Amino acid sequence: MFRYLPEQASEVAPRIDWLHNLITDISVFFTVVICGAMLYFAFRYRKRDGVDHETPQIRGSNLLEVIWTVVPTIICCYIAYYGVMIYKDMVAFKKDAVVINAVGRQWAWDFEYENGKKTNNEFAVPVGKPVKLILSSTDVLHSFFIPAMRVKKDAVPGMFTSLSFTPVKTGEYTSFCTEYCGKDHSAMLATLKVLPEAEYERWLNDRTDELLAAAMSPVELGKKLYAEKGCNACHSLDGAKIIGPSFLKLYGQERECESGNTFTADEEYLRDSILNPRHEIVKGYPAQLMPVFEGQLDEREVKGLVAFIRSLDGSAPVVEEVAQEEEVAVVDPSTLSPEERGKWIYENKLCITCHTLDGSRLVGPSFKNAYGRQGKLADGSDYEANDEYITESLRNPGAKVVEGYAPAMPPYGAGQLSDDDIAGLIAWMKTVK
Amino acid sequence: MAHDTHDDGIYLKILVALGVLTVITVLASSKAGFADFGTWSLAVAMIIASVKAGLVAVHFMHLKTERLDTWIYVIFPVVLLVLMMAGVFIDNPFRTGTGQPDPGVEVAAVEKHDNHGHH
Amino acid sequence: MSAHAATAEGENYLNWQKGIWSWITSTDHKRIGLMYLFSLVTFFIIGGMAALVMRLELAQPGAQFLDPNQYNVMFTLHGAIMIFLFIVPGIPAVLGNFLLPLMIGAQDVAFPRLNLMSYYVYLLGAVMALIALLNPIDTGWTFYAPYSMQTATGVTLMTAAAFVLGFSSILTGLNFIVTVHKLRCPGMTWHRMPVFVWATYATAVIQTLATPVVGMTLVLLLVERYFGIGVFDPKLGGDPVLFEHLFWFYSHPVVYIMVLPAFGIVGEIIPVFSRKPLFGYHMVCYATLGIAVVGFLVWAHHMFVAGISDGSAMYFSIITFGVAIPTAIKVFNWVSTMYKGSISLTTPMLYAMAFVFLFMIAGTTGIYLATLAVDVFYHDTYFVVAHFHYTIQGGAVIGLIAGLHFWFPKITGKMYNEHVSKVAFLLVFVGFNLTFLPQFVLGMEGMPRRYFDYLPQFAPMHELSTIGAFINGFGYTFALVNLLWSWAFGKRKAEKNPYDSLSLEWKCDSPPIHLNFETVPTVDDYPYAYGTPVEGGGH
Amino acid sequence: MSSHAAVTSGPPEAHHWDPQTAYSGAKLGMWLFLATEILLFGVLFTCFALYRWAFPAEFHEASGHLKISAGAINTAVLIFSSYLVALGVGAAQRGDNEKVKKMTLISVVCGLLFLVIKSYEYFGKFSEGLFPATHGADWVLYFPALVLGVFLLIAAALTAFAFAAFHYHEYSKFYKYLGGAIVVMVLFPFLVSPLADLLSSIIGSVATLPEHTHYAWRGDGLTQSYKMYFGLYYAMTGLHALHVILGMGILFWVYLLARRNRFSSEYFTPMEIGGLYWHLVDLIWIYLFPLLYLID
Repeated sequence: MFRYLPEQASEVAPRIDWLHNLITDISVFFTVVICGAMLYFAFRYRKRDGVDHETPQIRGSNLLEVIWTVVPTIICCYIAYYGVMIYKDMVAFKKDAVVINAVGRQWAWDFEYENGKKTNNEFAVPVGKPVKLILSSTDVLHSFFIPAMRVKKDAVPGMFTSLSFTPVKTGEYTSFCTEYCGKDHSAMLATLKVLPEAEYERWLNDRTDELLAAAMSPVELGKKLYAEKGCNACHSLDGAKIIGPSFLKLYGQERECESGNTFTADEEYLRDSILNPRHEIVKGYPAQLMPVFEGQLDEREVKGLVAFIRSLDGSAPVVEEVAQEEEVAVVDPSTLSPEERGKWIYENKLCITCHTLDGSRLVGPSFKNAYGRQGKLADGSDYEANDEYITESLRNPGAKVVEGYAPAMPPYGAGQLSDDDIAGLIAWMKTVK
Repeated sequence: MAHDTHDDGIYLKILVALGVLTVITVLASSKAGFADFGTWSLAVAMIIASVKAGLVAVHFMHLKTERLDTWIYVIFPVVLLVLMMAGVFIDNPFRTGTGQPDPGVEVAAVEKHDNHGHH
Repeated sequence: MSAHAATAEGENYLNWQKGIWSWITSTDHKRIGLMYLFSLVTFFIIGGMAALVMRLELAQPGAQFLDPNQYNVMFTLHGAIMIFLFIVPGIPAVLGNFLLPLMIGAQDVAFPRLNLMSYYVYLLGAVMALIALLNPIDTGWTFYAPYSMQTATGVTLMTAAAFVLGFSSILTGLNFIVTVHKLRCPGMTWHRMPVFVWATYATAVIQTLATPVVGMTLVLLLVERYFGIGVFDPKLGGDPVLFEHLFWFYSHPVVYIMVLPAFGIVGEIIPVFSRKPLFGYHMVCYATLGIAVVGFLVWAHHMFVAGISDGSAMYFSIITFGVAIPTAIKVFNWVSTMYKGSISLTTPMLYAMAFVFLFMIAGTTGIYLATLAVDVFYHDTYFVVAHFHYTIQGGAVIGLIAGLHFWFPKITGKMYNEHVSKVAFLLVFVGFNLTFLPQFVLGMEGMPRRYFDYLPQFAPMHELSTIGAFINGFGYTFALVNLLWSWAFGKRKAEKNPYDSLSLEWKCDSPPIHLNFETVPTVDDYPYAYGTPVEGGGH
Repeated sequence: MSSHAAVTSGPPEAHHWDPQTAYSGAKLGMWLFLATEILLFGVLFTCFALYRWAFPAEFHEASGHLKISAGAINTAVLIFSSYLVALGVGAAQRGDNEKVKKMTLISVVCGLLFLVIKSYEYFGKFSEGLFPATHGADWVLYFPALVLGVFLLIAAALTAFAFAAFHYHEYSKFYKYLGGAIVVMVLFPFLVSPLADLLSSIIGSVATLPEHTHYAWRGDGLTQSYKMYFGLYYAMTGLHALHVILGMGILFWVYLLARRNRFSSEYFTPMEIGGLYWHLVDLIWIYLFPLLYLID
């Protein structure tokens, strides 16, 4: 029992889970034995009808003391030994590992590969080969934690730390920041994609988004960086003050700073505020909060941001779309076969975050041989997962909730999923065994 | 109150000893003195300082006439201080940082590792 | 001992001097213990409020009514107030102050005026902490560099408050050590002292020797924030991991300051209500000192993934198991005490038995975190949150409430209502487990701690935990109100020794007179000689 | 620190333990307090040891700035005053109040001499630009804290005097002092901001930095670890100087007791306690001097 650990996606995970479950079994055994004995004594030797009965004056017994000192010591040595041995293999140096630089900064992760490819909050690795992440941070302490790989290491500013693992299962895994680092510590997630060898090579050399960025006009590049570099966490586009000043109608304004001198927000001022924000703090705004971007952004990116800010003169209403991966995706779902379309929908329409394929339970029921499954609903009536049931569960999930599951699924209206999409999904679910 | 009255002679001897040791420690340094112990200068300086500190503690602070319980609370903090430094110094000098081959940890080949007979 | 004015009939430490002035300038260890009790309960309520607000926010994924900064402030205040202002003074300041002199047959602690001064230093720290609420701090109770150097929130005042509170803790510890060494009544050798005195003595050693380290670390933090002396901030060449080393050098022994007195209280309660000697008294005493000493060697098991060298991580992992063994010995001894006893399930006994169960879970979940390979996964997840709540709340707070119920007749001279307190116990027990067992599951699923928002997959457990938190909060209020009500309006007078305990504090009146004992008591055996002697019963 | 019976009459003091255990208890209590001091300085020694190992070159170069002569004289001054205090303790045990007065007074003067030499060294460093300045415009940032500290000190001192008066049963003086403490604490919230601005404008103009760089030291152009050496130097010697001042205060209190010839062969605990504290201050300087000034 008590088996809630996430899926084992790295080579060392089964060994860690073996040790984890060993400790669980020992702990449960001793807890049951000791608390059972306590309850039994409390009942067996209870004070009957208000009068204390005869009790022996047993002050102790050296034999028992020796036993329950030696036995726990042996168990502890056994557990400690394996704890250290498994850790030693985790941190051992692996010769031909894929080396990736992961830089943590306040509220996002930047990854850089050896061939210069840079990604933001997302990175891919080949399955089966050891991977070494070299962690560093540009501002405060962060920590890189991939539950499925059972690895975690702090990203400490001012020094390098490293974590290494060998993925054994393809798929998409979430990674968290686990060292408190301020406002959006809980939003600092990154996605790890474990791809087969060939697909990984194609992904590694697919520099389309960088080419796209090169072809982009400065304003578009500025808008992309505004979202990617996390400016949106503190600077709004609609005039509202989050933490830093809003960018709306900022260009050309008079800016009075704490140090007493005033500037007009021209290109030079904006450029300096982006690269070295702590020199001049506008009155009324917290100092020491904005990260220093010098060395993070190249000249072209700074010009793009400045151009983007200049373009926010309130004339054209700016709809801030969050950069959705789907739009950029090369694949157009309508061209795929129903099964492939279903699989693509599963991976890109967030079904994956709640429904697993391997039978384990996340938030929703697993899709493993789900088609045709029968069972009880929350309101006690039975259900059979046929076409109408699945369609209704997508359009209006609240109607029929399977017993024991939380009604947490969002409805997928016509805007998100067309009827063909659903047909594809159903076809694909039939193949999921 | 039965306690031995310290005659002042002992204190004078201790004062002289401390003075001499101070002069020695100054001369034993490469900056003001002439002896250059190189990397050992820290150790030499600390030994001389500890001898001086011992003299002050035992004689001036009457540790000589103290019972065991006072001694415990003199030794224990010094042990804790050494422990704190030891803890920091088994960490900082041995950090492998970018995961270069750690001298202590042998290189694990990529292929399936024989992991001590369990699955 | 010079004679003192004979005490009039019915006169005790509560009514021998009237008026608020006599209370706030009193150097009587019993009155100081009570003043501490009321200050601690107020801060327990404030800290509890912060916890309930957090749990409300976390009930559902997504922002409910707080924004991230407010949430970060809430969990920092919950941590800082509960630790520095409630549980670190906790049992030593309340029950330690009240009972230590009584249990060793002394009239007061070694330095009574220093005792009063440490209460006022505590009050000064408490006032500074309350002022710090105006510009609240959001760095977490650990004040980790470099975030605590860079955040614009009010780090200064709360750090200064923590320093002042540390100073009060040092003075109390120092006072207790000298009291135990010098003021034991004739016949009270070290091996005839009650287990609670051993536990308070071991706690006092840690209080005195560990607190200066964090005091200096916090001063360095402030000096770095204002004078730019770069010791911890990497921008100035410092090493943030060094801050973690120095911080945890204090903060691990402090968890033993919290839990050791609770061990002492359980060691006092179980023999009395089993009418049986405490099994293996000598082993329990040496285990107490053992935990206190080994507690100083293991601090970096909080830093396995902080970037320390692999060799030091292995050392700290192995040595941490050295603390698990004495704790296991204690639990075995408590349960063996109940063998062949005559057990009456009064409220203190229920709390003591609940303590054994909760501490089994706390201790065994500690094994996961001590094991190097498993802690890499569990560090800074909800598993750790659940573990330390089981040790601090399941251990120290349950111990404090058990002690308050057990010594209530001695402190107030009245009996509390037995049935109401048993209902309150049930609420506390159910609420506590319902709050933190789901958090173990969250930890296993890999949810990090100090998260304002979380993925939908963690939602069900958080809902359970929030429900549990409110039951738990209500349970504590119910228990404390019951005690307060019984003290204020209770009719049933308590006699001198309602539970026929052999310990010295039950030999004086309840409530005791101002100078505790009419004549100086003498002791010829340890206070657990219950039942009829049998051969082979051990020494 | 002693809990000996008050000389004057009044409510029975709870002298609940005989003078011999009172004496040994007070000494044990003092040794415990010295243990906390050792660990307090221990943190600074650990930081110094780590960064000396981490940046040997810069620490060697930076320590060249210190005047070894000043350090040596200070060591001699403290050792000599430690010797005097030891003689004082011997005299107190023999009830020779006159000698105790002389010894404690000379030791206090030695402490003063130590502080003078120290400040001479400090201002020498300031002139060379080795001054740990804070971020330019926020120089005023910690003045409210300074003012808060001053107010709290005044309030604490007044309450201490009130307690002393209460102890010696001069109730009139007691109410005067306590009233003063309450007035100070009540006035504090209204006075703190204007006073801070006043103070900052006077001193601010003198101390504002030429340029508003963040964490700028006056001696710019120095490497971070060079500044860190002086950061630790100021921290260690500053804390030690504070303890010298505290030690002088205690010795002066002992001097006052000796003036009222309170010492006899039965009762000399305050001198013993004061002596222990002063010897610790000397003991810490014995370690500081080679660490900061001598080793390369």
